[in-house]
Amino acid sequence: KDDRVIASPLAKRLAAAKGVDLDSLTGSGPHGRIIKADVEGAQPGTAKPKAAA
Amino acid sequence: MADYDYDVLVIGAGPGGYVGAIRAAQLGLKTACAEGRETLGGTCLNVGCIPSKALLHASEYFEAAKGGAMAKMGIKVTPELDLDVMQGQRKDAVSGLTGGIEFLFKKNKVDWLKGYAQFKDAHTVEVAGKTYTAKNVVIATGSSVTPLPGVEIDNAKGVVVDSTGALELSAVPKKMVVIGGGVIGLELGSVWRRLGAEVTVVEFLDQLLPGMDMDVRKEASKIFKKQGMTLKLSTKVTGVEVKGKKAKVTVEPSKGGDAEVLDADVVLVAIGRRPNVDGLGLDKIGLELNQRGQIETDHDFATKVDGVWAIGDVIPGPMLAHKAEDEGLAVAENIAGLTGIVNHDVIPGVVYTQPEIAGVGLTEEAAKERGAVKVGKFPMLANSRAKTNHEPDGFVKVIADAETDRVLGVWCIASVAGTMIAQAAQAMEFGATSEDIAYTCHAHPTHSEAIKEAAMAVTGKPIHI
Amino acid sequence: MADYDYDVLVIGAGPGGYVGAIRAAQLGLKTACAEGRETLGGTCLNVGCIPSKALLHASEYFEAAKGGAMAKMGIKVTPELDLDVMQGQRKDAVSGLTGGIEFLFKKNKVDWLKGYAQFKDAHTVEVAGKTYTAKNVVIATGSSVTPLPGVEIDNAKGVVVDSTGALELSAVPKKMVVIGGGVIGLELGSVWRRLGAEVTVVEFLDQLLPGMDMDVRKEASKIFKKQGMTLKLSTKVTGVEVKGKKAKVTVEPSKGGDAEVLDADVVLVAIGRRPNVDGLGLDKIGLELNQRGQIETDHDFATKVDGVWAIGDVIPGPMLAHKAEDEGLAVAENIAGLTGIVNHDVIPGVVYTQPEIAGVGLTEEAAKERGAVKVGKFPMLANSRAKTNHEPDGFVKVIADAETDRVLGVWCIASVAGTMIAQAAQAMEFGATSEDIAYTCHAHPTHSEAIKEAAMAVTGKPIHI
Ligand SMILES: Cc1cc2nc3c(=O)[nH]c(=O)nc-3n(C[C@H](O)[C@H](O)[C@H](O)COP(=O)(O)OP(=O)(O)OC[C@H]3O[C@@H](n4cnc5c(N)ncnc54)[C@H](O)[C@@H]3O)c2cc1C
Ligand SMILES: Cc1cc2nc3c(=O)[nH]c(=O)nc-3n(C[C@H](O)[C@H](O)[C@H](O)COP(=O)(O)OP(=O)(O)OC[C@H]3O[C@@H](n4cnc5c(N)ncnc54)[C@H](O)[C@@H]3O)c2cc1C
Repeated sequence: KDDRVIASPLAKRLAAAKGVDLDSLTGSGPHGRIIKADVEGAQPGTAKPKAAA
Repeated sequence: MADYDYDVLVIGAGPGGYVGAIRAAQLGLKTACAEGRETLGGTCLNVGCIPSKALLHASEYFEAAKGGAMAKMGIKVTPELDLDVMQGQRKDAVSGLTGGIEFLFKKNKVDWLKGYAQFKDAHTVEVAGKTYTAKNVVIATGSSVTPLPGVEIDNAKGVVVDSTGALELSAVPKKMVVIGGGVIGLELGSVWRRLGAEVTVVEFLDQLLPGMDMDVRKEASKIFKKQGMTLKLSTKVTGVEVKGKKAKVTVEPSKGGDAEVLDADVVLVAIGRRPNVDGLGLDKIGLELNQRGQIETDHDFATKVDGVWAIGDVIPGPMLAHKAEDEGLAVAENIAGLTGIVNHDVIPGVVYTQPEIAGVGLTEEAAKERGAVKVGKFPMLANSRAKTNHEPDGFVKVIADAETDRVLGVWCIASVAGTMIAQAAQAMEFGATSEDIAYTCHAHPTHSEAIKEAAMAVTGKPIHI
Repeated sequence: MADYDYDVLVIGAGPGGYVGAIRAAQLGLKTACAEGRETLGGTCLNVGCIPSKALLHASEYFEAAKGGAMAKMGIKVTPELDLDVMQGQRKDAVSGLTGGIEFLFKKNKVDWLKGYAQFKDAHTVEVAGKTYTAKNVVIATGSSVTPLPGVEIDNAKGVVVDSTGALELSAVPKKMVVIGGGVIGLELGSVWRRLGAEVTVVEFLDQLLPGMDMDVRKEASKIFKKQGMTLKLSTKVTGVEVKGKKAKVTVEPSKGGDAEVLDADVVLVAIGRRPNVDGLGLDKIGLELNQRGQIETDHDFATKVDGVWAIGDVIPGPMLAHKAEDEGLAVAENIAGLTGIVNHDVIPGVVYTQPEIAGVGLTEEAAKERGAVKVGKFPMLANSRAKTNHEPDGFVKVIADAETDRVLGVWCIASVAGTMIAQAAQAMEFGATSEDIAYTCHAHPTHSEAIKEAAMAVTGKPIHI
């Protein structure tokens, strides 16, 4: 599903936690990869955030 | 919270369960782990990954000495096998490592509840007559050997055995028949072949190692044959008859045809593993199994029953220790309210024969079903380290999306393929293209350079071939 | 274009030169490569990486048999060394691989100009009395052994030798003194120690392996000592006296002090390598050297002289074959008008002793100069594969930026560290954080899991320790 989005493993995890849609981000990592900092700077709400247990 | 004895109670202390329990405790949750076995570590440490690798490693040296590889390097040897000592070091490895988990439980303050656990309700579990309550229960009961209908396993007798029995043999069989050409059969078959057994592998399908890339499966067959294994592919076992210390295995073509009888001193049944759910009391919590007898979960490893989670061999997916471990980490993090994810697209698999066989991601066949691919292949024969080390067998294969160049799968047959594959998994986690791998500096001379060359071959420009 | 015999003429067919020449030809450029040696492949294939690894691999087996490791695994052996055969397989590896480059030159239509090349002007080079013109000339002349003032090397005699002579010894010396505790000295010292020599390593600095991470250097010392090497650190050689087939090496503390005399059957001088520039005729093209005798280039590997490029050991940077190779690829791509880049921050380095020692990126010391760091460390003793394989020595160390968590360096001491480091380099090429590595699935049981654990340790949560 996120076939075209290239993100680091941690970035994917953070995006899921924050409810950030990776599709909405531009990567600033090497070769345009989405990295931690990109997700941290993003606005949540584009995807369903994870409910705390 | 105060209503429960524990925040988390894990059932089963295999790699899924013990890792999950430790991470839960690290995250500040009050944690217990129930284990029925005498020692911690599950299948993997007791009768799986570890003892098999102990015998594989030792028997590799025996074969190097016996088979002439050392002589070719200028070392004259006439090795003599002391199987007791070899088995002793296997046991030492197991007890050292299972004892290590016990130490880690103490260090991280995970309570080990000794005995088999049974659900009373979704938050209550009975272990050895005592009842414990927990806000979250994680089922990590793993798997055990799938029996072959009509064939009775007797590990104590040592004639018809499963993988556990095949690890414990006290003498090298003259003739060994391995039923099942998957990872476990090939690993244990290799151990005893190296130590002197005539090994015949019987596989129902038309090729070894189901689930792996077809190129890899074919090359593996060639290599195992060259090493002296007899392979009977597209063949089914119709009966096993034991007489005293010998067995007769009746086989016939999978599609039917003339039967043949194979004599054996030891028959290893290695046709697969199935989830451990008997006696767990799943009916008490209303949890149903899928058609394959597995527990289904969502992405967070939660089952349909609130507060009950499941990980490892007992849920769908490849039955691998590291898949179980990563699910253990993830479920603990999810229970703690963090985000635990396992990327099931990037789980490497390794066969610890010599050469090792490893892969991660899609097979070429599966990748082609998704769309057009480009494939780069590089033979180990052209890798300078492999050549220098007299390890000419195998290749590396990189499969990339034809349009985006994104790497979809990497397959290696090489002496250290299991170590090489870590780089491929790392690259795929970053959505690497083949060119990303090709333009990464690889130390010379290493087997890993073959990954670089195969990646260069995807776009048509390998150097050393 | 038509005015020149060649688009590209490469001087030197080491890993820098031959790879550059092949890639240039692959990109459609008319290419020649001049080499003075009888065979292609340079230092690396002829007298460097390859022959040293051939002896390291074989001698490792000898030591496993002789030193009791095989006996502990249940294999009784009394090995006998046949040095001629061991040396024969070294020569076979070398001739197989150098012949392979000759084949690749033919296949890719690279002309091999046999002989030493000398500049007439920036576009004209003389080789064996003939003159060739080229639009681009790439200097890839590599390096050779740095002599020790006052000490005469005589490889033919076999008493005071350099690395080339140390590869060719026809008998195992009883006592060997290695001058220089760098990679080459330790690798070749290990070979002869394993085969039976008493080896003393004399190092001027206060620790072995200058340039590597200090933790690694200290641990390496401990391991080499445990293996039976005598290490004389902070010690300088003041003289070597040869009498017949023996030598006396006089040493004293680096800072001055009482002298001591070491007896030796063989003295290996391995204090470093220096660029090959003599006789190249650099004066004819007005190209000057830097203070260390190296040719300086810009990021594209262009020298100050138009149309003249340089790569490999002859320019600044680590003297490593893969650095030379990657520069060879890059310079060819730059000449062809593409973009060739080498990321000099991510060049792995490997010492092929047992255990292997490997690193990529910054040392902890260098990283700390940049800013605050977090370090995760994991001992191989706690890695299940290493433990099972009786390979308890070593550790993995991950150094990350304290603020961004970005990995700045990874160091490993482990039996297969050279293979493991490929993953670290791959991760660093993607700007990985330690958590990116920690959350990548690693196959169990593999040595690579120690990289995952060390990465988890950066943020404080390893599992298996
Ligand atoms: C011979 C062999 C070799 C293998 N080699 C490898 C390899 O090299 N690499 C690899 O990745 N995988 C390997 N595997 C597979 C690997 O062992 C499993 O994938 C892994 O152990 C699964 O982990 P788990 O935690 O899900 O379950 P398990 O390891 O099966 O552990 C489950 C534990 O739960 C306990 N248990 C079950 N029911 C209960 C109960 N009701 N109450 C309390 N305790 C209970 C069991 O006693 C067991 O100890 C091998 C398997 C075998 C048999
Ligand atoms: C014992 C030893 C072990 C080593 N092990 C490793 C290792 O494991 N891994 C690693 O990465 N590195 C290793 N190295 C270092 C490695 O060999 C060098 O870094 C590498 O060879 C450099 O490549 P190059 O192409 O720059 O030069 P070289 O390999 O030195 O090749 C230069 C070539 O140019 C030729 N030449 C010189 N001048 C002229 C001229 N005027 N005309 C024509 N030809 C000329 C020379 O004959 C030579 O063949 C080792 C070195 C030694 C000595």
